[in-house]
Amino acid sequence: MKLDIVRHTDLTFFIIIGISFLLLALVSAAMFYFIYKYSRKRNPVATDITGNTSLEILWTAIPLVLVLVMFFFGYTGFKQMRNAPADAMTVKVTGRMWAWSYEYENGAKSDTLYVPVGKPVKLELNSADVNHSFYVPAFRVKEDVIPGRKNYLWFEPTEEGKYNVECAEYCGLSHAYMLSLVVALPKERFESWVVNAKPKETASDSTAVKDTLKIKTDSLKTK
Amino acid sequence: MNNEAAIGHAHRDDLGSKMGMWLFLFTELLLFGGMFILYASYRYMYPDNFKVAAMHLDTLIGSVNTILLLTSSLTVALSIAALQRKQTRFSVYLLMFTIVAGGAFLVNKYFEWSTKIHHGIYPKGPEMANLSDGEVIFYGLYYVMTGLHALHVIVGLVFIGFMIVFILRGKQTFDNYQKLENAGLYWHLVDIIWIFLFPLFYLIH
Amino acid sequence: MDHVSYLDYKGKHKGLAGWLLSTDHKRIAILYLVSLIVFFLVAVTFGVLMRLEMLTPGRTIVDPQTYNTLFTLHGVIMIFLFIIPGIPVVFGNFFLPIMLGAKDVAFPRLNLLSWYFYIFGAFLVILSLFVGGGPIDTGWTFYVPYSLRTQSNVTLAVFAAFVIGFSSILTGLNFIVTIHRMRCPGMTWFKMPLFVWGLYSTSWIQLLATPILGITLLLIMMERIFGVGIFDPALGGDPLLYQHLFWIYSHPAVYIMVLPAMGLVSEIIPTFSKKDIFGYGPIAMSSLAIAFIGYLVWGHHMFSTGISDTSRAIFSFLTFIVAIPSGVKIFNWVATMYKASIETRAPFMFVVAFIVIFSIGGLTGLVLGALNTDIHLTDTYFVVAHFHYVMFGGMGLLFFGGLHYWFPKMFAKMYNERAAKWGLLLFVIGFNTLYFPMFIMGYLGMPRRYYDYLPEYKIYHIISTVGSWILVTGILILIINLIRALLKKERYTEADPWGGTTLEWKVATPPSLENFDEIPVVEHGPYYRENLIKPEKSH
Amino acid sequence: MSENTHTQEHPGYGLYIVVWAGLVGLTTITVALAGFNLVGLTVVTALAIAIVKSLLVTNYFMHVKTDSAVFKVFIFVCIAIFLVVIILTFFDLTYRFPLK
Ligand code: HEA
Ligand code: HEA
Ligand code: CUA
Ligand SMILES: [Cu+2]
Repeated sequence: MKLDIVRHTDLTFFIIIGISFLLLALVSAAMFYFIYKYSRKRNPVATDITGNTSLEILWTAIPLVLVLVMFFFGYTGFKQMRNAPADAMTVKVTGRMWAWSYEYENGAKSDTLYVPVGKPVKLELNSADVNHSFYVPAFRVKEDVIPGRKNYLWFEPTEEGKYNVECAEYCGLSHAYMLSLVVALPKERFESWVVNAKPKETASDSTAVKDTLKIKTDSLKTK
Repeated sequence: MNNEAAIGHAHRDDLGSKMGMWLFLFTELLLFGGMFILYASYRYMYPDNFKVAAMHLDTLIGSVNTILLLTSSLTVALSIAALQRKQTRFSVYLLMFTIVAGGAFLVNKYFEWSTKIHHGIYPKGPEMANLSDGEVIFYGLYYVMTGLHALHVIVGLVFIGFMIVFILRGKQTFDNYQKLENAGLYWHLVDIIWIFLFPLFYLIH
Repeated sequence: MDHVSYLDYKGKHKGLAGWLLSTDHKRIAILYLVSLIVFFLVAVTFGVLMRLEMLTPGRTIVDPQTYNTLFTLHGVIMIFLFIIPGIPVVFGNFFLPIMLGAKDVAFPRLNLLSWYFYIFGAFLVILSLFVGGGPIDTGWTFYVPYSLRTQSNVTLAVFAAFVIGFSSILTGLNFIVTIHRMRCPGMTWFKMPLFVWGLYSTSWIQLLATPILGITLLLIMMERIFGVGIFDPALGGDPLLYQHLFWIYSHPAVYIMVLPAMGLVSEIIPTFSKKDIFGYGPIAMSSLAIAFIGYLVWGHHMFSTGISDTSRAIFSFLTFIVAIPSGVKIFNWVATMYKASIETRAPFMFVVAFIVIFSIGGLTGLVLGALNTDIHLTDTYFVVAHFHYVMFGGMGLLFFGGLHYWFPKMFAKMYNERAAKWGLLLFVIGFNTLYFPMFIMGYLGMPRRYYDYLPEYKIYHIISTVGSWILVTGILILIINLIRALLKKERYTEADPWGGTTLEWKVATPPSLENFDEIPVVEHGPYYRENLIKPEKSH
Repeated sequence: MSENTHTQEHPGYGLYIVVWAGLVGLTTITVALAGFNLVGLTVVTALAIAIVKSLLVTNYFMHVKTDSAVFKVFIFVCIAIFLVVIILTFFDLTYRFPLK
């Protein structure tokens, strides 16, 4: 069984939430039951119980096992996130206050990230000024963009479509508007796009971004 | 096992007072500790730059200053011993020596800094642009750490000055000298921090 | 015999000066209480304003810059002026000496000095809003390089945090010495109330972690004022080292917040269960364990920053380990209720709410502790929800719980318990309406510190904002109820309104200036009661 | 309890002076060693000497050797936490910047 990053992350999430929910239910149920059963009315005199060593061991050991399970899923999923396949296509991403720009292997540039469906993409993250964070919720990936450092992340779009890119590290006034799109195109369309793309910013795409995200550009101007 | 210290406001609790002082020393230690973490990290990141930068610090001044601080620590320790033996005068002289040695330390430091500044090596200084990243960081740490240390020397000297007054006024005596001991502890800590600063900044070759 | 209560005491100074200059631990506690509540109300108002702004996409009431300063000040005031000092400076100051059978803390004058540091720091925070480049806009984390570049008045705000840190250190120092030196005869380490254990653990964190924050903030000042190269990447610095140092303090700081609250829970439960606590030793030791393991997990705030993969794995692992002792506490508390004889009075209900809400917060912390889920959820509203659950629903709630528990003792007035319970109920409902949607938003990818949002998050923001109004109503009821009690004419002088067993219930209400006429001698554990049914011998 | 009344033997002047001489000697050694090229060991020896020196100062000048045991525990805790923190930081650094 080979999970992709998204499934792996969601699986981990639901395992932890599932265990947590059970524990929470257990603790709350026991507590409310005791409050009911051993109320002053029903049980006027308490019993002098001050501890129980085997119980202490039990409720140290069982959670220990449970958290090890959680750690394991988190860790294996993380390994996967950090090991980009060798055949991944590399795109250089630059974050600056407050926009993203992308540079492809052939020198083409854009402000929307075009990627082919079904091919792993590795992003090299560079910052021109302060910390940012490149976040694509749909792909469950995120990595901070730190000046002076070369961070990376990778993902593999499995379906055609448009996915939001958000800046997830606070970077000043327009942090909330440091948005962009990943557009996953069928392989052929991507190839033809990237060959024809001029090594300059393609302006038309930026309006597309704004449209899709329904961002009121006006609110940007309220300083 | 319990403490008669709890028994009254007025009761003197020397051990408690000393404990408070030690706890305070820990915070000082960790204050510098934060900077030692930075130093270690940057030295790890820029080993060669650090070496080059350290060449420009004067080992002689550093060594003299080390000896000065060690000796001033000795005299503080001796002055407590002297007070315990009721040799009040001697105790005061020893503390005065400490102040002189500490003062000499600061004078040395002053000359060291001013030559550096004279050469344009200080934050935003004219020479800084010609230095490598690691050297800039080295000098950044150098100024902050030795500067903060010098500040502690000054505070320590003020404490010791007070102790001289206390002894002369009979407020610190052979059977009541916890304040002097606490001031001494502080001074020794300043010494210990220097014991580490010295090799880390002056002796990288 | 002079039985002058600390409230009536007329010493050298009269009126206000009698409060501002008194070194009595109880009066200092009241000073702190008043100042804390003021700052809490300020910060909470910022919180409500933020929620109003998020009611609709785009601009609702403020512009982006104002929003950015709002959440920064909200965070800074809540963390440094409310929740970190919080329980120790109010209830610790008031009750630690009494619970130990002492007349005061070890260094009463130092104690007053820490309050002045606190107020001076608070004054600087307020000053920073009006001078220089205006209110700080970095988030409470002051991350470089943004905090080095922004025009806003970071230097002063950071200095304020430094000063408040000093106050925190002095309190911690004072408490450690008090606990070591001032225990009354018979009070061995394992006969101390569990609240004292919580304070003891907290004090060590305050003492050993705060200096690291102090120096980090000092370095930011140096960089901003003199241009010294330390963290600035333009000068060869490493912004991640800043984050390391910041979290080396700020993670342990979250346990500074919660350990005293946990101690308080361990007081309230046996009092209303009318029996000894279950697992005294494990609860006491888990406080120490949390304090010390808590030093080793700071990297979980940096999982997505590009620190090395190896260290991310180590930090994730340690994060899971630190959750175990918290679990031990929860289980022991619930076990205490087994075969108890429970009175569901108002303070007890706060604890019940705490156990559920804090568990939700803590368990979602586990989601953040796992590596791949944190990468997805970090810096989203999921984290915002997590920390409001543990901080506000944990310590914040218990701050009010403690107030209700000890209010009669401190002020010699009794509040209306029914109103308190209703206030609490609204609090719980409002709280969950406010913060639960944030978990969902976060999972769907809503980043935090966003002035604006995409339409798909709108519904959650609306629910959340409505929740904040319910919560406000709840808290207003609680506060007004207490204020009305304070205004009552007649004194409430019952020494032990709840049937507690620790020493503070043995002294007069309100306590006399010296706490005890005669230093008590302790024979039994803190929660020992006679006349309980002896448990049957298990096989 | 005698803790309060300073009944412990007062250390003599002689001991302090011997310790001081040791400290000065170690300083000389560490300065002299710095002149040699000890390859990777320079930092290690310098730090080792600094640690010995600080042990001398704490034990004798600061009386930890003869003082109540609680101070030893405190110091141990403080140093241990500092060391653990620095080690954990280096788990990041050494893997982020592997040595060539
Ligand atoms: C009072 C404060 C407080 C407390 C007590 C905690 C407790 C915990 N926190 Fe939280 N945390 C914060 C305050 C707090 N936190 C704050 C303020 C932030 C954000 C800072 C910022 O970025 O602005 C944060 C952020 C934060 C992050 C980083 C998120 C990110 O930015 O990416 C992580 C990741 O691991 C985390 C984890 C945990 C864990 C595992 C615990 C554990 O200690 C919880 C332990 C408790 C339980 C687990 C529940 C009870 C147990 C049981 C019912 C049974 C036992 C069950 C098992 C062990 C399986 N927290
Ligand atoms: C103990 C800590 C604490 C507490 C109690 C709270 C309480 C609240 N917080 Fe808190 N919050 C933080 C600590 C806390 N917060 C921190 C540390 C951050 C991170 C900051 C950062 O990112 O840097 C944060 C961030 C944060 C955000 C995220 C901002 C963002 O990322 O964009 C939001 C958003 O809704 C929010 C909302 C609220 C609300 C609505 C309240 C509640 O206040 C709501 C309840 C309201 C009341 C209880 C009102 C009570 C009474 C009155 C209003 C009466 C007023 C009367 C007079 C003044 C006379 N907070
Ligand atoms: Cu870029 Cu936030
Ligand atoms: Cu944390």
